[in-house]
Amino acid sequence: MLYVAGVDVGSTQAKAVVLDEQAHVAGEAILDVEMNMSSAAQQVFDLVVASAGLTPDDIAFTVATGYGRYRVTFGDLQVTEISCHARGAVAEFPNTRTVLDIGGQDTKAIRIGDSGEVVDFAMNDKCAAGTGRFLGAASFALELPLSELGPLALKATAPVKITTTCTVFAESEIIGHLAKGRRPEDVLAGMHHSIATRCASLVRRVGLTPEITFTGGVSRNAAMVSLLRDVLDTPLNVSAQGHFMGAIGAALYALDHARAGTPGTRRASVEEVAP
Amino acid sequence: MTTDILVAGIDIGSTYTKAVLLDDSRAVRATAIRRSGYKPSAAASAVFDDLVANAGVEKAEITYISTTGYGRYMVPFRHTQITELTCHAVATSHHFPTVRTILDIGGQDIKAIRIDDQGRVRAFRLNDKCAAGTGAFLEKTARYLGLETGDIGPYALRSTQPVEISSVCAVFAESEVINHLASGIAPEDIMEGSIVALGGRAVQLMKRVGLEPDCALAGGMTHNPAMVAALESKLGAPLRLPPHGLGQLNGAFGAALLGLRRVERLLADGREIAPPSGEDAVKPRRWSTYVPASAAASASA
Amino acid sequence: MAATTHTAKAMDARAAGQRLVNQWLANVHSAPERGQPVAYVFVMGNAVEILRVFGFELVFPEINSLQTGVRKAAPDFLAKAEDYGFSPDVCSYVKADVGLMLSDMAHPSGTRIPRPDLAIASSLCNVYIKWAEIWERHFGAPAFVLDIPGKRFATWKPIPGTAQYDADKRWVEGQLRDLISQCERITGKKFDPDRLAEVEANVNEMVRLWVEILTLNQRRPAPYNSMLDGLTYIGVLNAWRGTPEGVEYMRLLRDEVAGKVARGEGRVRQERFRLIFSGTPCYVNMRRLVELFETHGGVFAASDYLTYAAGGLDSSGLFYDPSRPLESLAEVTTLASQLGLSNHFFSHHTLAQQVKDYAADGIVYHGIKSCRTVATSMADNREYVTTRYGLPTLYIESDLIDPRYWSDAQIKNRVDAFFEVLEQRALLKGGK
Amino acid sequence: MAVDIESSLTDVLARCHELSLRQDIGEDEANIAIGYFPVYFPEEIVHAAGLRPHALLGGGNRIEVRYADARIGSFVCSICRSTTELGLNGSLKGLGGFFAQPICDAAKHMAGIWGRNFPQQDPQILALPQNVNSPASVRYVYDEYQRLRGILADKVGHEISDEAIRGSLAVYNENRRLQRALYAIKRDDPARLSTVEAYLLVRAGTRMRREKHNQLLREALRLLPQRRIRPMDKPRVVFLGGFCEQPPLEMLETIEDVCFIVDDDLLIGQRWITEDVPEDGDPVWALAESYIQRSAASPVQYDARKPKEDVLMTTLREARAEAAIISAAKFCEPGLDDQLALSRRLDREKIPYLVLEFEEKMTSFEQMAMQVETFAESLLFD
Ligand SMILES: Nc1ncnc2c1ncn2[C@@H]1O[C@H](COP(=O)(O)OP(=O)(O)O)[C@@H](O)[C@H]1O
Ligand SMILES: Nc1ncnc2c1ncn2[C@@H]1O[C@H](COP(=O)(O)OP(=O)(O)O)[C@@H](O)[C@H]1O
Ligand code: SF4
Ligand code: SF4
Ligand code: SF4
Repeated sequence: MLYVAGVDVGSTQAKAVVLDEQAHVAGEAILDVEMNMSSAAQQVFDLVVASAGLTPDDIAFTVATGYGRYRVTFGDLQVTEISCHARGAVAEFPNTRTVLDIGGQDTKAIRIGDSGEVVDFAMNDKCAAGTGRFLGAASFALELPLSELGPLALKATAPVKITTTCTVFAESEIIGHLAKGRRPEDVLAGMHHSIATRCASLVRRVGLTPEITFTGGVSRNAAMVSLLRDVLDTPLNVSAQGHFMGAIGAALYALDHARAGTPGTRRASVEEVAP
Repeated sequence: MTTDILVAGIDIGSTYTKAVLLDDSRAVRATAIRRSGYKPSAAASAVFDDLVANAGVEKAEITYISTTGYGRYMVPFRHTQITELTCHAVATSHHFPTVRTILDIGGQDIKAIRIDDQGRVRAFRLNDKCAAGTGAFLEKTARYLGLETGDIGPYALRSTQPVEISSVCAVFAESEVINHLASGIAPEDIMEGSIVALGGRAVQLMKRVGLEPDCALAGGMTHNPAMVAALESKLGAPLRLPPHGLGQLNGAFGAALLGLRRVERLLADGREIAPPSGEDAVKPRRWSTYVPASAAASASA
Repeated sequence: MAATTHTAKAMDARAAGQRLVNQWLANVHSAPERGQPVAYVFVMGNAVEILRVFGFELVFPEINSLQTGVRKAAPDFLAKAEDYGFSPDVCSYVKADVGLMLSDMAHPSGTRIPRPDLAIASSLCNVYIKWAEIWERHFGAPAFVLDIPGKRFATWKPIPGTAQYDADKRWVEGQLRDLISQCERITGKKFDPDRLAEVEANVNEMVRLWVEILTLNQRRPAPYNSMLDGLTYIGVLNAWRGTPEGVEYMRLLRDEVAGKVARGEGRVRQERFRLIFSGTPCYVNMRRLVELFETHGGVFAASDYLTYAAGGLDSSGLFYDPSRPLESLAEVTTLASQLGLSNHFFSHHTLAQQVKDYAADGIVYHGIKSCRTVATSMADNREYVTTRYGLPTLYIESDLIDPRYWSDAQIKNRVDAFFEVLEQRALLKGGK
Repeated sequence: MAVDIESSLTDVLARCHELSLRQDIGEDEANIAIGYFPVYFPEEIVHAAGLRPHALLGGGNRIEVRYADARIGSFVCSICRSTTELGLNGSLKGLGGFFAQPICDAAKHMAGIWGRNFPQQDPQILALPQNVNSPASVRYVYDEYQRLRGILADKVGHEISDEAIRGSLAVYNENRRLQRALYAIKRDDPARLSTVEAYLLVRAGTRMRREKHNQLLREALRLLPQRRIRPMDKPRVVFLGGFCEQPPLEMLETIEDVCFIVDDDLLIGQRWITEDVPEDGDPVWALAESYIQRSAASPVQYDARKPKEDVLMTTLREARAEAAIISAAKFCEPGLDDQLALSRRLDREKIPYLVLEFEEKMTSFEQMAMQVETFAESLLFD
């Protein structure tokens, strides 16, 4: 049996999947990136291989993606998150024409052509406003785990208007609103709204062509999904595997190579890419 | 010298609320400080209570109260309010008549102020949009390194080889800090690197108001010796710090000084000191918030 | 770049270009000693032909500024200007030049730039005019604002003989006459139309060769990279415009490029993708940027920048008629603006044409935060080109010379992804 | 009686205010609206054609930008962004013409954006010259105005007669006289007419037929002298920076809480021509000549006869102002360049000034209040 792996080393979390020859998911793993991207990559790889009940030698081809893709010392090939998220999204929702990926530190909008190819993309990676990190600030200020933010925000009745765009100041704004007696769910809804409008403008930058598929860690957040639906005024595909979409896309590329038997061409050394 | 005049200055900052009590010889009779929290008016009353208690006087003995800081309008028992820029200018010039440029690094903003020989504000600039240029930047790094605010300075002073922090976003700087830690760089070098980065931005702001010597630092950052050193080296000149630990109290001190001036003027003119007039004078109509009759009608319909 | 090959001949053109640039800088440096009047001019719409007639030495402040970037000295100059009070949002060329003024005009090239006796600012970039106002204040030198009406709308066609054409030409000619009297006052010389005809004949020859050189890059593989080699070419082209030396250089260059084409030598060893570059270069990191593309086998076959920075004459092959020199100068200046330079604001058609002419696979837009002339509506333009023509495009952002806006990891990420897009398309088309 | 005066004035101002909030072009009149981007536009020719000039003044701070961010660089001023938004969100879809002028590089791009997105609106650049010092300039402006006249004639399907244009000149001459009267009140008796009020009165002219606006101004000028006012002790300042992108009302209010603005350049294009345009002779020539010879100054018009610093000094003197507020819209290169030049001159003349940067879309004014209060304090605590 042929197995391949996709490893997505993000700014906040490292994700990995193993696919079998039929492109079925044979294992998946996720890990917080703490200190060291290379070791996080190695660990998540070990984990995913174990979860598939395999050993590293069973993996025929590994594609690395994500912000830290050049720090993956063991991969065969690197592909950008843009191509990987697109690939993963199209594999699950073949009619996808626009992908929105909200990650921990950046947001991407990708336009897909009729053959599933990437046509255009836009990203926000200069300022942490409007990224998953904005929610991280909320999670810190409210002392709630990330997974509870969305469900709580959905209960809002009178969302507050968040005025700061800076992620750092957002934290104090949240606390300020709470101190003034606003309910956490209303504050959270405001935070979500602020991200949703920023991301919507990024999506419009590549043209809002349906169907739209929402990927990345923040796609696990139900409030974000529903707000984006409202703001974009269109339905949204969300996969249960949304968080792994980059890793799945990477693994699909790995599968292409493994099937074709083409050798890997790992580019660029670790030093070449500044953090 | 009689001391039957007592003037309080209260500075309601975004992070700390500070108060100073002066008598008519301009001597500091008491000070007080507290975290501002999220109810500035409550913080102001609490600090005022502390102040009178510290001075061992009754509230009724206070002649005049002036407020400053971002919460200056939120104190109902004030006689007047003055902006912190004016207060810093007056206070600094009182201590050091030769100072022409003042820097105040606060938790959520930075201010650079150029003043003249009379202590009047001539030009100023602030930065408050992006956390990368404020005290919050240091606090974030410190939090990541497990340091308390008060420890930042002494800790960073141990640095021998400050590392360069190149990110322009405070959030991304955090990843940079993590990377540096991972590659084995000493935490004090990282802390010092952040201080140098922030110091550079601060000096830039000072230049943008037309930096003239002498320079002074005010606000909470005066407690941070590493920041003082970094600024001095960037400026290539010494920084004046308000004496007697009045650095963080500089704004409150200035507010009290200006209050005292006002009292002296009123008394010299033989006028009464009116009771505190906390509520704002009636403002003219605000067209910006005017709701057209038609809109009001349709909203209620 | 390892992928580049240089023949002995190539070194010739390069060495000749280098020699000319050095000589020009030396001339600039010594102009005051020699009592030669100095004019500051911009690359777009500069009436250099008239200045040559009066024997002005030319200073191109844009080149001074970009050179601070190339020589990695920009941060100091920019900081000086910002400390002086210029907003970070102001054009970085202006700021670098202000930095130079505050450094007593000591340029990092070793040249001391003399003060201007005259400055000409055309209306093609409004910042030129604001910039010239700064010189007026600093040097007390008179600024001559040359208003050259551009396109009034995207499909605007100047048609000789129409009342509209005459109106615009009359306006430009009137101003050129003012300029001539001003030059006469400054230099004490009388205007010599024959000399103007001579200069124009030289410009004609240079433009003819330049158009040839541009066209040679339509060949596959492209013999040179517009955004690296091309930038050197236009430097010489500007500094020596209208001179015999300039003609000679262009001929040498044309021969060299033609030779490469004949031998099938390309700029990159294995040319996989041909690209159009739109926008201004990032002079601090141009080498790095080109390398990011060339490692993927991508070459910039053409760029609208080469037209803008060469004064627009290559657009539709505009030539002077030296038999009626002044009138013809007015005509061609107007046409260069309407057919070439004002395309900044309506560039979608021109870009689409370049894509066709150069058989390009995509367009790379380089947005400059502080250059609103080039970048204001780039995103809208891109949207139009992508939806209308289905072309892959890439948008990257940095600055002309300010290294603070260059983020290597972010740009590399985008370039990598862009080539993945190009590869995918190539696969789908079943080619390459 | 005094109450009646005040409530009549409030009625007038409320009408103006309501007009200032309208984002669309309005359908109250059958005529085609011809949109133009700041600063100045020869409205008389449009008026004479029987068309409706519609000054594009941005979207204010209540508009939600949804589409424009994807089309315009993040480093471009708000008025370009919000105008594009108004185009893309359909608010301006009824425009029958669109003109931008070469005031700055961003504005020239507006013609490109409009051309790509709304070609049916026949977007154009009216190429007003940056060189107004050449003897050939009046003729050139004249030619360009004739071009405009031709375009408009095509739209209405008949020639625009000299007579019609002369009639419009008369209407606009009166309008400018009334505006000057308004500004005289502001200067001589600032407590009687606030800058926000004057601004709303002037701005209303961009949203109604000029004849009606003349009526409105006459009414305001009749009421104002009878208004009961409370004298206040505030420093007199001149405000600059409102020539193109419009500062939010809140900003002007924040300033006026502590200062009197006794002169300003808000909507300067509305009174660009400073004296009556001659109503005899060739009316288009008269208009062109007035543009060159009898006009105001702004950062987006080069004029060797009017260095901006000198203009400011004259304004300060004539308005008897003790200080200046030199503002600029964020990302407005011409404004920012002049801001520096002006502040250097003020430094030299030892005239106090305050530098402010604003954005049309601003909604929070706390920091600005602090700056303005500090400034006023520095003037008062002398
Ligand atoms: N269980 C969860 N529920 C909701 N949101 C989550 C959850 N886990 C992670 N996230 C969000 O996803 C973000 C990380 O997304 P990811 O795509 O992994 O980013 P990156 O690739 O940059 O590491 C976090 O910042 C967080 O906001
Ligand atoms: N004891 C201390 N040691 C070191 N730094 C301090 C200390 N106290 C305050 N600071 C620093 O000074 C900053 C601003 O304090 P302060 O001037 O009181 O702020 P504000 O006026 O904005 O409330 C804080 O964010 C903190 O970084
Ligand atoms: S505004 Fe905040 S999130 Fe954005 S760059 Fe600055 S520090 Fe980072
Ligand atoms: S704005 Fe652009 S075109 Fe104009 S001078 Fe600056 S860099 Fe050159
Ligand atoms: S605000 Fe300034 S930059 Fe923007 S359009 Fe007006 S003049 Fe141009």
